[in-house]
Amino acid sequence: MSKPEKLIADGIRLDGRKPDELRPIKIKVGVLNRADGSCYFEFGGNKVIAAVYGPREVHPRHMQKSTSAVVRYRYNMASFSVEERKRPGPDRRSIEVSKVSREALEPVIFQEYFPRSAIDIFVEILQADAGTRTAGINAASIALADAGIPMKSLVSACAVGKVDDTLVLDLNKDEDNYGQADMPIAMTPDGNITLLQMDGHLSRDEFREGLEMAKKGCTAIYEMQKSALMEKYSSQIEGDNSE
Amino acid sequence: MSKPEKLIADGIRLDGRKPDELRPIKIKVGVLNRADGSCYFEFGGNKVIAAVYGPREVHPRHMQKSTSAVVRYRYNMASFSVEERKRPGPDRRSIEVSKVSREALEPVIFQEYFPRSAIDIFVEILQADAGTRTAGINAASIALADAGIPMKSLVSACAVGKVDDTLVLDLNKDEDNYGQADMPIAMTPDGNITLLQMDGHLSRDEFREGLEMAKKGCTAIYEMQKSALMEKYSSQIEGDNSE
Amino acid sequence: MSKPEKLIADGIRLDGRKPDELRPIKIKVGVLNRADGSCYFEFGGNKVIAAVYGPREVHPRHMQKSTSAVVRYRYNMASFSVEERKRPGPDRRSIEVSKVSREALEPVIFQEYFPRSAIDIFVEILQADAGTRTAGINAASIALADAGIPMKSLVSACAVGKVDDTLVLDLNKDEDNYGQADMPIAMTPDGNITLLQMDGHLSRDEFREGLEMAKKGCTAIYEMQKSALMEKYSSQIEGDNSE
Amino acid sequence: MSNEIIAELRKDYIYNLMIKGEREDGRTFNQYREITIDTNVIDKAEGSARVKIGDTHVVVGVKIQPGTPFPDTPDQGVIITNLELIPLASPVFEAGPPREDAIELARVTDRGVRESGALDLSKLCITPGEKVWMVFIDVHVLDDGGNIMDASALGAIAALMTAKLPASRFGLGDDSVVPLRDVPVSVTAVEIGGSIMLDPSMDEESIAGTKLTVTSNQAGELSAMQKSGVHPLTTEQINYIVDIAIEKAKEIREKFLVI
Amino acid sequence: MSNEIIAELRKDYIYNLMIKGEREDGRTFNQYREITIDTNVIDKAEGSARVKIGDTHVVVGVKIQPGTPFPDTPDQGVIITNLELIPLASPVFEAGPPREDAIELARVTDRGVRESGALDLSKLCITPGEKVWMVFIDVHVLDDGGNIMDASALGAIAALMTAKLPASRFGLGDDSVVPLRDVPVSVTAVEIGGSIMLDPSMDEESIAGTKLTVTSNQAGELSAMQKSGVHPLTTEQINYIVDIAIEKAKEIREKFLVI
Amino acid sequence: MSNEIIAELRKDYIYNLMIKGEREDGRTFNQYREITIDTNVIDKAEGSARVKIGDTHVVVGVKIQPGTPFPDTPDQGVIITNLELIPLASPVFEAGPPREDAIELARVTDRGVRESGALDLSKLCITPGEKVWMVFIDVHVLDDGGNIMDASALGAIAALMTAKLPASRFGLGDDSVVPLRDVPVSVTAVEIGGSIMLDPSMDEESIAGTKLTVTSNQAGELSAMQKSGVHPLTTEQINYIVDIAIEKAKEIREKFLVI
Repeated sequence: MSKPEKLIADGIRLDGRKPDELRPIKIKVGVLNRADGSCYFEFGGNKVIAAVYGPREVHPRHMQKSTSAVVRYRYNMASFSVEERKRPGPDRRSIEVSKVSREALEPVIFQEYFPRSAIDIFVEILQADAGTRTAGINAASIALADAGIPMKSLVSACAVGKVDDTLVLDLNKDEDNYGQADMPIAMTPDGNITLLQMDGHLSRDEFREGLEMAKKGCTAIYEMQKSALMEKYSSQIEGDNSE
Repeated sequence: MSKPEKLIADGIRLDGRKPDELRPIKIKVGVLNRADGSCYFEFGGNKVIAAVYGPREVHPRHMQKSTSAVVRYRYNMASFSVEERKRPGPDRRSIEVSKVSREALEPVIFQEYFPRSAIDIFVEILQADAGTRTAGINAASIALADAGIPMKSLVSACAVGKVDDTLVLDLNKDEDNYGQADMPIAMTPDGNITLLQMDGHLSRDEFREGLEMAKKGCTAIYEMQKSALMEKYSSQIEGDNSE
Repeated sequence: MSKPEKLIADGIRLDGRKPDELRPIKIKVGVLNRADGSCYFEFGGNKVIAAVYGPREVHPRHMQKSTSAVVRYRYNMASFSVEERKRPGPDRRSIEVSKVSREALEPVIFQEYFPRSAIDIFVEILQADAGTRTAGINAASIALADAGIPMKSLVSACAVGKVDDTLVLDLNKDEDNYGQADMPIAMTPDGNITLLQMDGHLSRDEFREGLEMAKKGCTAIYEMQKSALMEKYSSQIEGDNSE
Repeated sequence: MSNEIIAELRKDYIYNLMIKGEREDGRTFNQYREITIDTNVIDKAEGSARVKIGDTHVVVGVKIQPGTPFPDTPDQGVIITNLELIPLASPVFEAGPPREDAIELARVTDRGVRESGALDLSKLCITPGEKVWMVFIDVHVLDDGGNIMDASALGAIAALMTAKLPASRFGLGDDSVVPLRDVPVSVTAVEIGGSIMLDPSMDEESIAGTKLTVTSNQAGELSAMQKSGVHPLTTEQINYIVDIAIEKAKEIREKFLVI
Repeated sequence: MSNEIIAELRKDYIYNLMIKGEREDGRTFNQYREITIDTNVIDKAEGSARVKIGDTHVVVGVKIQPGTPFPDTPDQGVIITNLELIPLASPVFEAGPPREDAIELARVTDRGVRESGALDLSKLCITPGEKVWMVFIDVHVLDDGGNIMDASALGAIAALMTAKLPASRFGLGDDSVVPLRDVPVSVTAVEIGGSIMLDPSMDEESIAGTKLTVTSNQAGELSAMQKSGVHPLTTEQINYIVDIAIEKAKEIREKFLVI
Repeated sequence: MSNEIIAELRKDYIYNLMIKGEREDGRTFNQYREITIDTNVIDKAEGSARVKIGDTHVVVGVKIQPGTPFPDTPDQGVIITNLELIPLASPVFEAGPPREDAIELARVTDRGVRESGALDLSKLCITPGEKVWMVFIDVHVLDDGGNIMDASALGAIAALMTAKLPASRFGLGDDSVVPLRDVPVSVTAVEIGGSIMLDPSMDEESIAGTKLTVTSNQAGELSAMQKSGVHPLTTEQINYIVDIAIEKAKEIREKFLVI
């Protein structure tokens, strides 16, 4: 698609959303058998799977920490997840995304409970549509809970951007390509920011306003994450009772 | 060479062989000084050298097995072994060939005699002309014996293929390029199959018939392998006597 | 620049030097804070920095030597140091240069004083103009002294070449590109040769003569190296006294 | 340590069941676990399929782009098959370049498609010697429950069956279907203590002496075979596996791969 | 071992100073160390700058060559930013391919230049779809005294400000200046025990919970931001840092980056 | 451990012999082991040679293909020399990318050919700036018995002497011989305890303090030199080696490399 004339018309975005509206979200908890915890997360056109293994032994051993667990995060895009086939394997972008995503989650993990062990988080992007890093963090946060890793809270993430001089929540692919700014955020339910990146063009006031908009988006996502976990938990209880 | 009109005429193949005839084979045992065992093997236009080192220490140590030797096999084509120069180093094909070749030989090696040690097999293809993996296995089998590695038996290998709707033994390069099927086989003298790959197009009956043809080819090669080893052994005895 | 008609006219080289004249040299000792010893060395258009770390622990451990230090040398060209941008990272040339440069310095280091430890020498070529390896060795030699590594002596290095059938000292870039021979040399003050490479075309007599010319060049450089170290040392003393 | 003991006990358990002619999950020796195939699961891919065989779960995406033909086949399209055993899918997989088992799985998947002639490569030529369609088959293993081989091969052919040539996106005319002319199916058997079982579970795979994968086409003829593992097989065992593999492939094809 | 103890004591020392509102080197929390910028230090590069911030020392070289544009931006030049943490610069850096911290520094440096629109990429087009100027920004870190991030960003823009397009060398007309239209400046703050400090020294950086880099342009607006590190930040902390970063960037720009 | 002791005893043995002016295998200090050279041993290569010097055994294959010239030498062919120390050839060689000793051997072999002007690169130009002959010299070491260097250089020139330009295969006219105009020969000496010996055996090489390789041409002039190893050499030692290397190269050339 080439640049559309307008990305917002009469206050409505090309995909029909209002400026502060998230794309549809679909969450499935515990979708993998091998992993200790897992989550399938659809966020608009993004389809991501997160798996958590651990706490488990650290290889190679010199990577162990004596007083806490090491958290490792591998963000990986499937070759077929994007329009132009991506070469398999990590590139510079995925290495940076992995780093900031790990740092977005580390603050809520009780790492000190598991010295000398590893908590491994793997996020696979099966389909990409702007916002893969936030989708991945949302999924990973649930997968950590599903794996029974002790956490202070969940972490929720979404982006705010600017298109046609308007602040909008949760950019889609066209808004990302042709917009003026993109700012992914992750936060805890009590409002602590654990991920913050920005590029593009924002005034000081737009930034402040955008931060508040992102926080509202994260709060909404947090409720969905909680529900998805509750649902799995209650269906298990039911399942247990019905036996 | 572009595709010839016929690969078989009056029951005779382009290189003058009958359908069930092997290409000429030349074997020299113990051709290298540094290696514990070695063998030079010519199989039609293929020229390969196999060397065996071991049993010896395993590096890195975490690759050790506590109750048996690890067998390693490295199949490597010289850059100048083929028409179009090959980039040095392993590619996906050579990694697969190394794996199935190792598995073709492991069943006959008394690995349990040498816990925590390695038996290393190196096969260099100096000239390639269809059938390098079988030539390599034949050479490696002799090099293992030459190195004094305790073995249940030798392993012998050759391919069967289909060209012009006819089953033929031991494809040459043109038959491989323009034929309808290729099936490399390795076996022990008592008829156990230790390598089996196939690609192309074979009916169930052709497959059965081809398997029998391959077995006859392997039996013939086995006799040549034995002779080559005998010859070296007897010349050594003679050498010892003449001193 | 394309090949000039003459590289020497009336006994004077294109940059105004006489055949046996070195390019201007500028030395600054102790230019880095983090390194244990360092030196900035300008040699004509070459700008190089050498840093020395050690003696320090060896990682990985299996590289340790039980009776002496290991000396490591990493020659690295900045991407922007040459006309055509160089891809970052080691290439075959820089690996060879690192090896012969290390061997040029090892003879003067009392390695046996520091068993199981490493002495790391890093040489970065910020700007290249023919003679980077000799500039690097000159800088590294001073950085070793600055780091307090016990040494039998300094090592000094320069090249001799042949242009327009004349032996000349210390080739510049054009003389290197269009000359007939290049011979880098490193030596100790007492005349022992620790590096010797040659390529091009030299008769036996030219070689002998060239070797003597190089030795004179090295002697001159040695005096400058000593002065630079003296200067830093005496300014420290002064500094100490003035406190 | 205790992990190893559990593994050992598990092996004994499976082995003892096998001797009685039984399997862990109640299947007969020639029975597959439940198979489900969903196609068109990835919009960004030109073709895609999610395949589950029991616990095993793979997603295959097919990407198709114009590219340069190989010099020796100037008028034929190119197939490139990749498979990664990513650490998400199993505690024993590691990040990094593909290792020999992943490479073998990719290459056997590739040969199944290629050697069966399923794809008419000559119809993937755009301009001879200059531009042809490159067909990338990427197998993404999400959960390893055993027999990734058959899941990968099934996913590859199912994804190809639903794939289209994205000609319009590259200004090369109208989109069209991928020129398929056969539907190869791979069937994998393992040998455990002399017995032959189809579709090994992860535990069965781990104690099997050897695997034999047999790919056959619509005509019931062989397109590709691969023995993998260190136990030898007898001629009788091989012929037996070939026979049931061809039958089983027919069943699977008719049930799941109707064009 | 004793090294670790010294490090621990050092951290305590800095932490205790911080509680009293002081810093190791006597600076106030919002004060930078001495900055020096020298340009045109590498003749072989099309633009270059040596930047020192206190002990930290980087050399940035800009190389410009004709190359092929990306297919999706056929009429725009290309920026490629590299940064290596070479072992010459610190006892903790290692040889080898860049690791995540080096990659992050390179990418944030790159975004500062790119997102501010400092380089007019459309003016770097030579022949649309065929040939554009490739601008390589290579950051060579020589001494790590902390806050490599800001030194790298300063070096990149200073080198670009003095760079020329080497058209004559490639037979493409006369050399010209690089089409710059803004001067972004990055300002990095760290959070230590709830306090915010600008321009962290190496020791401060090592004990900081988190860093926030804010790049702003001549208009005092934001071009790029990057939080790095595991401590969360509150909205108040972020807004505070943004405010002082924009002010500080203005000061630095006016003092050091006058075109 | 016991291996190390044996190695130590072996070194003492060689050292003690050397003091008496003797060598392990009875040679004089300036004597080579038996040399055999067979050419045209690999049909698939455009030129090839098998060289044995005593126990040392290398095969050199020359492949020649059309390719693109380097931008700065648009009218000259390209030489690319590779040498691998594959683990087949010695218990101490390891698989993997070439290490510094293999790279040095390859580069010195390359310089011997290149700097002697043995190959007339201008005659390897097909279309200036577009297409030239690429000459790949691949040295395959099969058995390391010491002095791989000289075997490699001998193999390279012998293979080139029998190589042809495969023009017909690429539709570029008739095949022709490779334009050779000199026959460089490398001679390697080692210094052991002050003494100089030619053509070191593996054991001699392992205890040598330093090696000096001298490549000279038909005119008896120097084309390339390389000192390798950590012992310094005196001017006298170097001049002595140069003199005997030139003589010995002449002998070897006349005996083995007659065109």
